[in-house]
Amino acid sequence: MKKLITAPLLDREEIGAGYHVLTFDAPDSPAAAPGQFLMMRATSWGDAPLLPRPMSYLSGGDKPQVLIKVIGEGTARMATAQPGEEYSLLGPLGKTWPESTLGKTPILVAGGVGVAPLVFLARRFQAQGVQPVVLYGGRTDQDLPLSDLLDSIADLHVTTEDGSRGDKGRVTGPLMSMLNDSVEIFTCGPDRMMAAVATIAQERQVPCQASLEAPMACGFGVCLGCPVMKTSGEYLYTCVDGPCVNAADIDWNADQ
Amino acid sequence: MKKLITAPLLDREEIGAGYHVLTFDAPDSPAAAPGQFLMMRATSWGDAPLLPRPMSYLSGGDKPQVLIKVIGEGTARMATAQPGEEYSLLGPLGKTWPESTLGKTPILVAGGVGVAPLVFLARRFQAQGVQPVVLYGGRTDQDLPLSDLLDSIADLHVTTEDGSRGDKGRVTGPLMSMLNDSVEIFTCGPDRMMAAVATIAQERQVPCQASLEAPMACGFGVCLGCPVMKTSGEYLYTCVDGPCVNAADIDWNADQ
Amino acid sequence: MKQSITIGSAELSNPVLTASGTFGYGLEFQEFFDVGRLGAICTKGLSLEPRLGNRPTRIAETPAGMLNAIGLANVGVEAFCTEKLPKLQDQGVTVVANIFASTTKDFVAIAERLARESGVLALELNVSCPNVSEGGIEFGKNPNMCAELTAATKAATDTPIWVKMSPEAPSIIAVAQACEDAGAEAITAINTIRGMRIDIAKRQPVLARGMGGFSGPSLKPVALRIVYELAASIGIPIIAIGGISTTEDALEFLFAGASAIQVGTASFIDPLAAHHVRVGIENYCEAHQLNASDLIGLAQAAKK
Amino acid sequence: MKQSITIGSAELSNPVLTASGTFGYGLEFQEFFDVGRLGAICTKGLSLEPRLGNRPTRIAETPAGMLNAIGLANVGVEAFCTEKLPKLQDQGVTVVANIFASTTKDFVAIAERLARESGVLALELNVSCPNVSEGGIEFGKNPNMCAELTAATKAATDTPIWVKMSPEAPSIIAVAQACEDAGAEAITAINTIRGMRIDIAKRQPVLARGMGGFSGPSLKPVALRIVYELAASIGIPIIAIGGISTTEDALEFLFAGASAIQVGTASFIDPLAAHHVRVGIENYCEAHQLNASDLIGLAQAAKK
Ligand SMILES: Cc1cc2nc3c(=O)[nH]c(=O)nc-3n(C[C@H](O)[C@H](O)[C@H](O)COP(=O)(O)OP(=O)(O)OC[C@H]3O[C@@H](n4cnc5c(N)ncnc54)[C@H](O)[C@@H]3O)c2cc1C
Ligand SMILES: Cc1cc2nc3c(=O)[nH]c(=O)nc-3n(C[C@H](O)[C@H](O)[C@H](O)COP(=O)(O)OP(=O)(O)OC[C@H]3O[C@@H](n4cnc5c(N)ncnc54)[C@H](O)[C@@H]3O)c2cc1C
Ligand SMILES: Cc1cc2nc3c(=O)[nH]c(=O)nc-3n(C[C@H](O)[C@H](O)[C@H](O)COP(=O)(O)O)c2cc1C
Ligand SMILES: Cc1cc2nc3c(=O)[nH]c(=O)nc-3n(C[C@H](O)[C@H](O)[C@H](O)COP(=O)(O)O)c2cc1C
Ligand code: FES
Ligand code: FES
Repeated sequence: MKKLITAPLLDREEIGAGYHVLTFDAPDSPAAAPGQFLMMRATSWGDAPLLPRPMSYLSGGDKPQVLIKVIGEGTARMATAQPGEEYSLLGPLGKTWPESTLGKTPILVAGGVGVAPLVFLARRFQAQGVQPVVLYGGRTDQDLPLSDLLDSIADLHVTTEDGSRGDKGRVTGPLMSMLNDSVEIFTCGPDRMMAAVATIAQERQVPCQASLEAPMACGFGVCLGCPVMKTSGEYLYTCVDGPCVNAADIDWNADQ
Repeated sequence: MKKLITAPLLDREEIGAGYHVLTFDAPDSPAAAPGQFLMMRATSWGDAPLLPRPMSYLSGGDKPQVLIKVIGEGTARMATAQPGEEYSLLGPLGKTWPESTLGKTPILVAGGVGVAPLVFLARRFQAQGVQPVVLYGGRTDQDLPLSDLLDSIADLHVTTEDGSRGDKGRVTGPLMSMLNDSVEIFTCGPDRMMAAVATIAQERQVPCQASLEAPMACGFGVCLGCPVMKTSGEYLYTCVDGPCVNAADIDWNADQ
Repeated sequence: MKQSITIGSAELSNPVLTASGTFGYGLEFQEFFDVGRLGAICTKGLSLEPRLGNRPTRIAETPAGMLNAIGLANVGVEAFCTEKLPKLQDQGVTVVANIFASTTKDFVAIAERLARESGVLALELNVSCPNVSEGGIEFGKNPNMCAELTAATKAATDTPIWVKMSPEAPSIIAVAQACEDAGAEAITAINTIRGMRIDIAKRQPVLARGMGGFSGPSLKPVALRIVYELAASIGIPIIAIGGISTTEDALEFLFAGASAIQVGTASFIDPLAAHHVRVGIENYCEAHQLNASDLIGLAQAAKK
Repeated sequence: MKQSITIGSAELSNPVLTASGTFGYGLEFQEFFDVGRLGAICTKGLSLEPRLGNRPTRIAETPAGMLNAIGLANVGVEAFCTEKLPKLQDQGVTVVANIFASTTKDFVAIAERLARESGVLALELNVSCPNVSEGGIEFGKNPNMCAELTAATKAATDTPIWVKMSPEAPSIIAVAQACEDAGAEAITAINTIRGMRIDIAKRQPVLARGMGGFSGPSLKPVALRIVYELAASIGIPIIAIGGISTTEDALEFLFAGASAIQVGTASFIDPLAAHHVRVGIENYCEAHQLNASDLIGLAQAAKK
């Protein structure tokens, strides 16, 4: 059940250009599952930036972690936060990844910072004795945070657009060659990547779960700020109906 | 000449309940004189709190110091600032205390945080080989920051309203007994204290300089936010015409 | 000290409410605190039929504020009555129904539907939403139209009518006075002001609709001024909204002349904000030995 | 890339100006940077006679903003012409004179006095100051009055007339169009919105006048929306003001359709703000191979 806590930052580790792992000291943190997220902001922000920022759990427990990428003011502040700084953490929020279909091999398709909820998922698979395949794409080898960690817990395949690491190109290339009746996909990354993955999955009739992103104000279904269009012509609200959804339910071509 | 610099906080020392001395590492800091002030805010404040806060120099040089008392959001943030935190410092601003009249004994009358520009002044006197008298009043012995320091450089007399240190009562009591033709007064503290001191000085025809406070937005004469009524019926602007003024020029009864 | 407040024919246990559109249907906050202890909650704006709302992007942040162009997405009055209201009553939550339509006829129909339920303390007419194309705010800008609407809904129900002001009315005072004359029991003020942000990289507005309603702490000084002006101009109680996050914010509005306040955007930043404000006012009253009703308008006396 | 911008019959070296009342008479900033490199500075509002201004407290802070009730304290047009203007000319500063009066006759008299000097690029009519009791803003709320005033001052001088809009006009668009028809060469928008703060401890308004004009970053979304609306409704250039602190802020307003911008409250937080914005726009233009004039209205095309 979601809970609002304040917790000091325990540690911040820069793990590449613009990427940081933040660890909080939160013994009263409620249990979180892979794919769930929290809304976080530092007490010191005062009135600006105003809204808390949604971040996926990289790991749960009493020392919850997030992986952040510097985008704007909020993430820039997180990227310079000092241990001891007090944060308010509201979580866990949203829906976790569904359990894997028995016997299927999970293929985790990650792009950039979308890797966080997939690392957490890979760990769940690992704990269940399942070895997932991870397909991880970035523009360059600078855009692959946590790939070393993934390498140690999954069967990792890397692609970069400039060929600086792994296969040159996008994740969709290797993905296609891996698809068959006994696999299922879990993906998180830039919208365009997920749309491409979802399309391929649908064509090949492979189950596909995606973790969505949308601007959020509240994170728990009350502001109605985070709709995503479904194929049914209705909206789902990313924070409560997602972020993990069945990719087939989403209208990936809607003008969002 | 005034200058806008950014400088890291070098040290913050809590010197009693709600009082802190902040020291900046500012080798490119322009020379400042006692009574002058700076407008300061931390870069990390972002858009809120918005305006820089006026603070008197406690000392100048390349490691300028201020004494702050926690009042509201800005000073609360200063009171938790960590070494290394970046501040923008605009100074020196305003008029210094005028030089003392030759041969007169300076009596410095301080209240609360108004002590800062008087400590700086006492040091100037000390450097000139003059031993000033300091009359320092507070509500309790908790409201007398820097009194130990003053004790070492001046002839210090303390009053507290609750008698917890020094004479019980207000500074005006001992002040009256000290006035004669060969003294002059420099005062900084709460408006009501300065008004009382100015009135006594005027009655006894003793020269009296006061350092004023007013809400400020700019600190250098462009917002016109900091007027104080003069006996002439015109306004002076605290930031450029003060803060140090001849107490006799001020209409202390004006509804400000 | 006594926390209860009288708003027309309604008695509230205390002066702290939550603002429409920022508190869902109230149930979502039960996990955080006992919502039943608030003076009341105002529901998300209810329309006659369910509404999907605007397409995204619907929200954007601004300095100490935010923009929203939700477009009054809601479950519709019928689903509210059958699915939400019974649960709210079970949990002892006092409910104000915020309602919206583009015609008087539809406003009346919603009022009539709600009149069939018990447990609705008041109807708050939203004649001030900037985020839909059809009508609504046109009522809120025009004293005559607003008065007629007030009278029509009043005739359709025994539930007290509150009218929520748009800060963009040419004369809010004229609109509020007209509503008072037409039988409104309270004025709520203010709804959002239209604002905008442009995405530099995309060179287009951030919100799909271009503009959105501006709310949050940055709105507070304008809302406070409007409430202060209204308090000197009308005889019915004012329920103040606009950037209230803390007990101090709430006190400013009560001192300005509001009889009660609503916590809005602040609930996104801290879901417990309204709870903290309620407790804070109670503590202030104890410390100063004042009833909550004694706080109303304390700063009006000082007017020059 | 070319930074110059045409505003009616005036050519500015670049689109960055400073806002009236936030930049003194311009000379105060020479210690920080070469003010002559700005597009222009707008003077503190000048009246026919010197004015003392309101009694304190005149300013207060709000979330990401501030309130001011200066009351147009100024040296008067005569002292400006003899004491300030020559120095500004010496230092190569381009000057827009912001002028204020409560009657058309006095507006005309100020315009005539300034017409005797050279080196005033334009007159900016402040018909939108919320901080004085006598007139002023009445012009700014009423299209007909504002048009007549525009025509009258225009007849009195060859200097171009710009008119500064009040966001509190019932219809800003109507006022701006009326000014355009009456011969204004540009519209500046916006002046402050009235706001308020109450001192909890004293239980009275913080400002002696009760209310003051609300400015700073928090005003930006409202100002941007107004500029965007105006740009689609009038044919003369718009000079945008309201919460502009950074290059990005300035670009938002240019993309919305402004031809130039003014940096206001930001100069209190960083006296070099206008300088940084000027350089920032220049850099943006270089990076994107665009002239400053190409930036105007880029986000209008994307309108739905
Ligand atoms: C459910 C969920 C989980 C997320 N998990 C993570 C995570 O684990 N790690 C992580 O680094 N980020 C994650 N994000 C994205 C993160 O929330 C945004 O990057 C962050 O809010 C940006 O805040 P800011 O203040 O730095 O930028 P802002 O100043 O708010 O925005 C800067 C710029 O980025 C754009 N922007 C804002 N939000 C987003 C967004 N969601 N995606 C792309 N652009 C955006 C804005 O339009 C603006 O132009 C997640 C988002 C969601 C909804
Ligand atoms: C020339 C000058 C020199 C100063 N020197 C010092 C100094 O050396 N050390 C120091 O601690 N302070 C000094 N001050 C006062 C200091 O500027 C204020 O205490 C500070 O700005 C308060 O900021 P804040 O954000 O903490 O409080 P805010 O949130 O701005 O204000 C909190 C409350 O305090 C009130 N307040 C605001 N400013 C003042 C003020 N100037 N005096 C009394 N109440 C005020 C407000 O009305 C509000 O109710 C000086 C002021 C001036 C003008
Ligand atoms: C996301 C969001 C949705 C809103 N929806 C409604 C609504 O449905 N009906 C209504 O009357 N007001 C609505 N409002 C306006 C608020 O009730 C309130 O008047 C406004 O936000 C100002 O208060 P605040 O600054 O405390 O948020 C909404 C505001 C926000 C931020
Ligand atoms: C302290 C102060 C004084 C002002 N004085 C004037 C004035 O004399 N004439 C005028 O037209 N506008 C005046 N303004 C309004 C500004 O020029 C500007 O329109 C407004 O502050 C909004 O811009 P900003 O948010 O960038 O400050 C003043 C604003 C401030 C803050
Ligand atoms: S973020 Fe508020 S409803 Fe989803
Ligand atoms: S603080 Fe701006 S003029 Fe004095």
